[in-house]
Amino acid sequence: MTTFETLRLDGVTRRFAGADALAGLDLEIRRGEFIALLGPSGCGKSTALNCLAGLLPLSDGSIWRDGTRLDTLPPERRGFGMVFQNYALFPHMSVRKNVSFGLKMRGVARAEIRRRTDEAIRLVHLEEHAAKLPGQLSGGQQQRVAIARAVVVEPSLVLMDEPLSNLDAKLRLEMRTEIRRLHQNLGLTTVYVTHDQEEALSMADRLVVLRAGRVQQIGTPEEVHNRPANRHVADFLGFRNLLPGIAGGGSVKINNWQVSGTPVGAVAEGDPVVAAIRPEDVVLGGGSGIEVTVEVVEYHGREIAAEARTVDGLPLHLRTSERLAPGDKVAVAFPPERLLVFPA
Amino acid sequence: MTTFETLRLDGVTRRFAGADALAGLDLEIRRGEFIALLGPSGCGKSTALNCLAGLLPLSDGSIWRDGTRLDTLPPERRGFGMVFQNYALFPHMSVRKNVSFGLKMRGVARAEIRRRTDEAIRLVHLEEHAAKLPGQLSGGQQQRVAIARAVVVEPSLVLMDEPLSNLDAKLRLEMRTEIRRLHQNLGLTTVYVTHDQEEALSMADRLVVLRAGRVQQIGTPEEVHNRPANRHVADFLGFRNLLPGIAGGGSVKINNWQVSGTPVGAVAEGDPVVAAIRPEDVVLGGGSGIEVTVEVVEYHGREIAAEARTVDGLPLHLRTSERLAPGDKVAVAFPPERLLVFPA
Amino acid sequence: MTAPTLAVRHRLAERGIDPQLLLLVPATVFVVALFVYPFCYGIAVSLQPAQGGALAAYRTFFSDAYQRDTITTTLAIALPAALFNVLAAVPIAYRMRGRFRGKRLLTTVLVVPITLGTVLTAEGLLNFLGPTGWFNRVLIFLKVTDQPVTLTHNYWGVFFSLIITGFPFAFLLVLSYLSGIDPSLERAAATLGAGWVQRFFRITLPLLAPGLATTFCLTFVLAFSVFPSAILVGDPSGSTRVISIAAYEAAYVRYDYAGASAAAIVMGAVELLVISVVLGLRSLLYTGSTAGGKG
Amino acid sequence: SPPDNNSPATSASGPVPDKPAEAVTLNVLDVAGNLQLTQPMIDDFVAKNSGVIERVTYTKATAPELVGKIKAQQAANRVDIDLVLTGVDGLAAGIDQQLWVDLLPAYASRLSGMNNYLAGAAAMQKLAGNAGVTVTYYPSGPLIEYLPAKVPDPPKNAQDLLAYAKANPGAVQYARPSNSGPGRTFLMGLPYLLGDTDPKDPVNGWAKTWDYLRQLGESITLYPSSTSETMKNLANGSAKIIASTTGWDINPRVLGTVPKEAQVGTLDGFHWVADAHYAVVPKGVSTDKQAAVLNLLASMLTPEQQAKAYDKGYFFPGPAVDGVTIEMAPPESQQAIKDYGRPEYPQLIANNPIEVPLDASALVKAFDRWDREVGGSKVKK
Amino acid sequence: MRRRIVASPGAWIVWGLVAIFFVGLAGVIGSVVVNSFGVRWFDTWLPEAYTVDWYGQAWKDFTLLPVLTVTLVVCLLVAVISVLVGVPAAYVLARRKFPGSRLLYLLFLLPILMPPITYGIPLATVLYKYGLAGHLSGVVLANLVPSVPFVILTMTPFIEQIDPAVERAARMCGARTRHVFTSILAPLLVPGILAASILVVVRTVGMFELTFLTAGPDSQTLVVALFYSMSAAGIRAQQSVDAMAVIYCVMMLTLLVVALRFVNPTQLVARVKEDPE
Ligand SMILES: Nc1ncnc2c1ncn2[C@@H]1O[C@H](COP(=O)(O)OP(=O)(O)OP(=O)(O)O)[C@@H](O)[C@H]1O
Ligand SMILES: Nc1ncnc2c1ncn2[C@@H]1O[C@H](COP(=O)(O)OP(=O)(O)OP(=O)(O)O)[C@@H](O)[C@H]1O
Ligand SMILES: [Mg+2]
Ligand SMILES: [Mg+2]
Repeated sequence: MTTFETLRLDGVTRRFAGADALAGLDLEIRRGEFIALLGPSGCGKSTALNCLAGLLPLSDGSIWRDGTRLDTLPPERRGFGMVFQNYALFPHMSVRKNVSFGLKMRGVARAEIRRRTDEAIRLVHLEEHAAKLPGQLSGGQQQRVAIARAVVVEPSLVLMDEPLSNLDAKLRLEMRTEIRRLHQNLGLTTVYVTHDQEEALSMADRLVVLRAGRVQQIGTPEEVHNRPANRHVADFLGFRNLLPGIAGGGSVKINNWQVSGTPVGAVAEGDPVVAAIRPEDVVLGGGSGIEVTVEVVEYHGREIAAEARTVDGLPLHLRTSERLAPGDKVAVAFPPERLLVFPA
Repeated sequence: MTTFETLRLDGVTRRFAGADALAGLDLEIRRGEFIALLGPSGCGKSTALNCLAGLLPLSDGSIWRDGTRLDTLPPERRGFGMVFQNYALFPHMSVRKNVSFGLKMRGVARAEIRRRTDEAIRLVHLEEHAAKLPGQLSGGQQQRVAIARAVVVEPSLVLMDEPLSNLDAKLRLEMRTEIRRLHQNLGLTTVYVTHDQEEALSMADRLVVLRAGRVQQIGTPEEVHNRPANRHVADFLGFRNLLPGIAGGGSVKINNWQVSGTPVGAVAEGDPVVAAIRPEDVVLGGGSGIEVTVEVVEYHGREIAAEARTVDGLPLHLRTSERLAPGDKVAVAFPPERLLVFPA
Repeated sequence: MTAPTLAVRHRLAERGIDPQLLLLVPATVFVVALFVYPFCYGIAVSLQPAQGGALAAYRTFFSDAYQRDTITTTLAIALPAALFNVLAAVPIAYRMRGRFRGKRLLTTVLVVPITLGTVLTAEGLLNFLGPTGWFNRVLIFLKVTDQPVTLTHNYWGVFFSLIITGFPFAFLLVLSYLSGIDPSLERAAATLGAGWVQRFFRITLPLLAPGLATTFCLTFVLAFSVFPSAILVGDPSGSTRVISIAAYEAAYVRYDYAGASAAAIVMGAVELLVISVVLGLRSLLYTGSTAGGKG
Repeated sequence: SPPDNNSPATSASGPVPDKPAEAVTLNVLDVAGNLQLTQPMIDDFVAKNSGVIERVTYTKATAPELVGKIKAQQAANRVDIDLVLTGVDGLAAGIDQQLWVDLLPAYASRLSGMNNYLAGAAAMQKLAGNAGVTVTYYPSGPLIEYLPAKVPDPPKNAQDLLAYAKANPGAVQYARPSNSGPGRTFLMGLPYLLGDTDPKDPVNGWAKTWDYLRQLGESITLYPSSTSETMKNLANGSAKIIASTTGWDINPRVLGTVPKEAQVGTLDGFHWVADAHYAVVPKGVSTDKQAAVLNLLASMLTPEQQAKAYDKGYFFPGPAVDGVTIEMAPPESQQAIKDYGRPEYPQLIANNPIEVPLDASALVKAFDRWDREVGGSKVKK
Repeated sequence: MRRRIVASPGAWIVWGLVAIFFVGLAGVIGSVVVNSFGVRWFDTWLPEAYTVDWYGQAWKDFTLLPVLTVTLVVCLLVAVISVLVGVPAAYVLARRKFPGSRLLYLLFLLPILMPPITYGIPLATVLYKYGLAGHLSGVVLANLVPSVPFVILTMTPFIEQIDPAVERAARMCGARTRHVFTSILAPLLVPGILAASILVVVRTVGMFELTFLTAGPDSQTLVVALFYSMSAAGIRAQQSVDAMAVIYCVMMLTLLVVALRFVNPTQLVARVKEDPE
């Protein structure tokens, strides 16, 4: 197994028919890190993984493992493991054979292959289905085979492309824990693509947020969650309320009401800005608040997600454990440290 | 378009090589209903949809549309639409052609096809990609084509198999709203498979919870969420804390501490039971609580998910917005109306 | 490895040139060594007739209607036969793509005729369809006709022999190509309201088309080079005087190798023309994975 | 370098010794079906002269391909065919392409049997030039064959035949001449029957023949592409009169493809058009092997070996040398001829002129013209 | 009710065609087989009497046993080698576009198109020059000339059908190109390889000209013997030729059945995705 200290992506670019699917990605991955790639559908996450794996030739840029250049090496010589977004299981091999394939390729001893394969299959709860062919499995089961196949070889770098998207909540939680545990116990380095922010926030050491092929922000989960670098990141990270306004000294004028918030980036007075706040950060009640009318209510278990509208017609998303009904009028307030103000 | 008043599944059973993938599903779907099928991976959700769509012959049971038997009709004569879990896009057709295929089959006029196709493509935000082949799309984009293709024909019944699993949170929310909106505006009937409880709870009129091919519970989101029919449903629906104990008059004895809860089902004194509570329902602080030690802390944006352990070694999952650190000792309490007691 | 070579490699890889192309080497070496050289020699021979200039052999071929017409005769046999074989193979293979009991047996029986060989086929056709063969006996017995129907030593004899040998060939290929198409695509089409006709024409056929093109090319080539059956069950001096007979006679009866090579090269050129058209059309079609999504 | 057309390698030049230095293995290629007659002779020789020939391998092929193969071998200087048994066509093609060693006149002295040829065989040998040695011979045809039950009153001359054909469309058959011995014998025999100006010149001397064939063709529905077919059609009744030769008369009846009761007839004023098989040696065969071949041929031309050529009437009579009677033939041979032979043959052979066939290039021209004007012009019926 | 009993008109037409084909086939094969056992068969429904003598005679006359062995060896060798050489080339041509790929494709097409007349003799010369012709090796090499391109042409669509993602997955598991071929592509291509090799075998067994030109006395194949028996000068009983053709057919049939036994062509790439019914 080729281990490494750092893996450096240097302006990695990939074009399809002239359009940039990934443009100038610079990233340094340290050994043992858990990196999550995050971004809207079609932003280039899978492309980035494929470039890293060597499955797509780069249009530009280079990849370095410590001192040696990696991007001209064929994928099988890089020693990485990968969970494909579309699984790409071997249709003619049983679950067991799929999982043990990588070990066979690495010439591991037979007994060891057996042991590790069994273990990996147990890890993903497919003991009963070990003899089935992929075509005989349910979607989630197939996805788990893909996970087992990638981790069983304990690669120096494991690339996972939305590995849990087809699993139910309970299993997903469990798999998350297992993946983290493997990552830690085996000292793997992981690059993890997910569309699930919670997953990214809870698992990763660092997040890379992409949009339309370009990096928007790189940082720890807390940084990214609390301080999105721009309004797009904010939008993507659950700041569902994006209120256009005009910056005033320390506050924002939205329509004809004034709220105070925390500016992010260069915001000068008089600039058009966007004030962003998450639904769950909007505080209900409180006299000083802005009055809104509840329009749509969605039941989310313990909580309620509501869509409301201010008197001047601005829509507002709320999240609360209070019972609301459409037509209710409530007053809302925005905690200034939670209301971020971005240049528009 | 064949509309209907009710669709009745009567003991629908499907066996694969002797094993029941779906066993005796009885369900009556009324026109305009939004039904969510929920259950762990491999429980038979896709099988149920395939049986309903006519893609898998039944091993047993029957399906009735109003008075007429449906299960002997080939899929194309049923007039249903379906989003496949694996998309099943036509690889040789562009996005536009994929989407318009169903309309062509129904002999819709050309201008109308154009209009509706454009609209559906706009709905799933693929305007820029309309001319691409499926192989040139990202995973999430493919999934959106599958959605557009199914809804564009406005079928009397639309079957969706995890249609949003590969989309990012923001898009997912948006698509959810769109699907609900279509459902309502067009008066569609929808059967929706998801592994995401929140999705199921927020979208469906009724939930069907499956486990290992058998129905566990059918009910409104609120019923299922608050009153899972048994410990398996509870487990699946986020009651992560399942504490084994012995029933005592109105309370449960867990190890050597006594807690009171709400019994569900027949629980007699002295029976072995399982007390279930969600992490977010565990209350922190309060003098009368049980003391636990925090072991693992996961950061989830605004909240913290923590794993703690009681002095007698019982693990406990918590969820709180308080800042906890591993090693912290806190007292917890279980609100009796939130602690459900099931027969073991 | 130095940086410039890396850069060169990079750029080559971009254009599709990389070490994987080495896989082509054995086949290329093979074809160049054992085909190209002898073939060039063959062309050279066709350009060196005993008398006349370089193109005399070709001129002779094209100026003699008896020789020239062999092209149309051959096409008139080969094109319909190849088309028929492919077109008949498709619905049968399509019917047989699912699973059912006895499929294996049926497949085997359908494929059996490729084992017959030209001689048995010719003998069989002559025996079976001949004036006193079973076929005519049955017809006469049933009073469908009172004179034996002539089905041998003419166009039909050759046509039937091409079907007997060509159909199983086409069927085997088409069935195999069909089996590579993900059945869930047809299911998806069914849920969209497509009946079997539409599913077949809009989903299966387009995905099968590249394979069909190849199958057509191969059956066409086989039919085009029909030689033994053109002689044995055909009418080798008249209606089934195919171009390979012309080449054969030049080479082996008249020992005019220039003429023979010329005829054979004309034959190859005509085939190439037809096949280029078909393959050109093929390249306009979708070729690629027939999987429809993930899993 | 590409194989050269005109100078085949002769690595094995030099005088041929009387006997090979040591016993050789001989590869025999038969393109005329001649082994049917001569294999027993060869085997017999090998059995008795193991010091000369150790082993013989036999390969059979059709005449046309022979030339290509030998050319390829000679161009590469590796000839592994030592003796070729061929008919007139293969022999001529080889001469044309200069493939054969000239065994004559250099080694004529070693082949004393050649002095003893029958008149017809001697004429056939003349046709062979210096390359081939005639090993078997028969006067061939043209004959007509019919079932007496179906044709009680067979035509007696060419005009009768034409009239019969006109009266019975489809009843007369002969196979495409280029694919059939009887077919070509019929073709070459017609000029004699019709009194054409030059029976050896199919282009300018066969006016009556071509005219006759055209007329005949109008009532012929089918020109099969092998003699066997015509025989089969005769047997099953779909043809009533077919072209034949002595060998094709006797042997198929022995084999059972034609009913025993079939009869042959001749047309008034016919000349036999003879046929023969030759032995030739490709250039490039080593002198040792040439010596062995010469020894073998000398033995094959002795009357006792020639008697084997009677076979079962396959090439009736078969022997090329004089003084070989049926009584000298092996018993099975005698029995077959007794049962299926025809007593009138010796008379017919003795009383009708025997002609040599067309030379190769004239024959090719005749075939070509036949294909174009007779076979090819036939409208589909 | 699993399967609709009443078949559609389309199905009737298709099965009708199949039935007609079978009847014709049975007639063709049957009449040859019957004739090969017949003593005499003139203008009647069946022969007058039966015998197996023709087989004995064919067997002896053509020294069939060695010929059969040679034929078997030659066609198996040709099939195996052409698959080994052809499939990788087909793979590259199917998957990759590079400058000159079309030209190369054309080059591979030519040997199938060009009749052996155009190159047979020079090819034989080359093989004789290097001492290859006259033995098995020459026959095998000569037959490979049309076979390798044949495999390439047949396999290209099969390879195109396979999702490249599966190969990529194998590479990510550390599989070298060799392993990708042996473990992933080969099993997935089995139906194609099988079909191609069956066809190559059939073509090889039937390839008269090249085999004859390059065969030595000990390396001629069945078709050379058979072609001779059919077309050469001389008189032969029809039944004997038929017996020979039946022997040929039985041998090929055995090969075919054996091939289909080991790998069932209906158990194909997407077998696992097929309807489980
Ligand atoms: N062709 C088959 N042969 C054998 N077993 C099968 C086949 N298809 C499905 N199964 C089994 O049937 C069970 C139900 O499968 P199904 O696809 O309905 O699950 P699911 O509920 O959709 O799961 P997921 O959420 O993972 O998609 C699974 O255990 C699966 O392994
Ligand atoms: N072969 C191709 N040809 C043209 N465009 C392509 C091709 N492959 C990908 N793209 C485009 O590149 C962009 C990035 O694709 P990529 O698969 O990396 O997205 P992603 O971030 O993984 O999205 P998702 O979350 O939906 O999987 C998409 O817009 C996609 O349409
Ligand atoms: Mg992706
Ligand atoms: Mg599923």
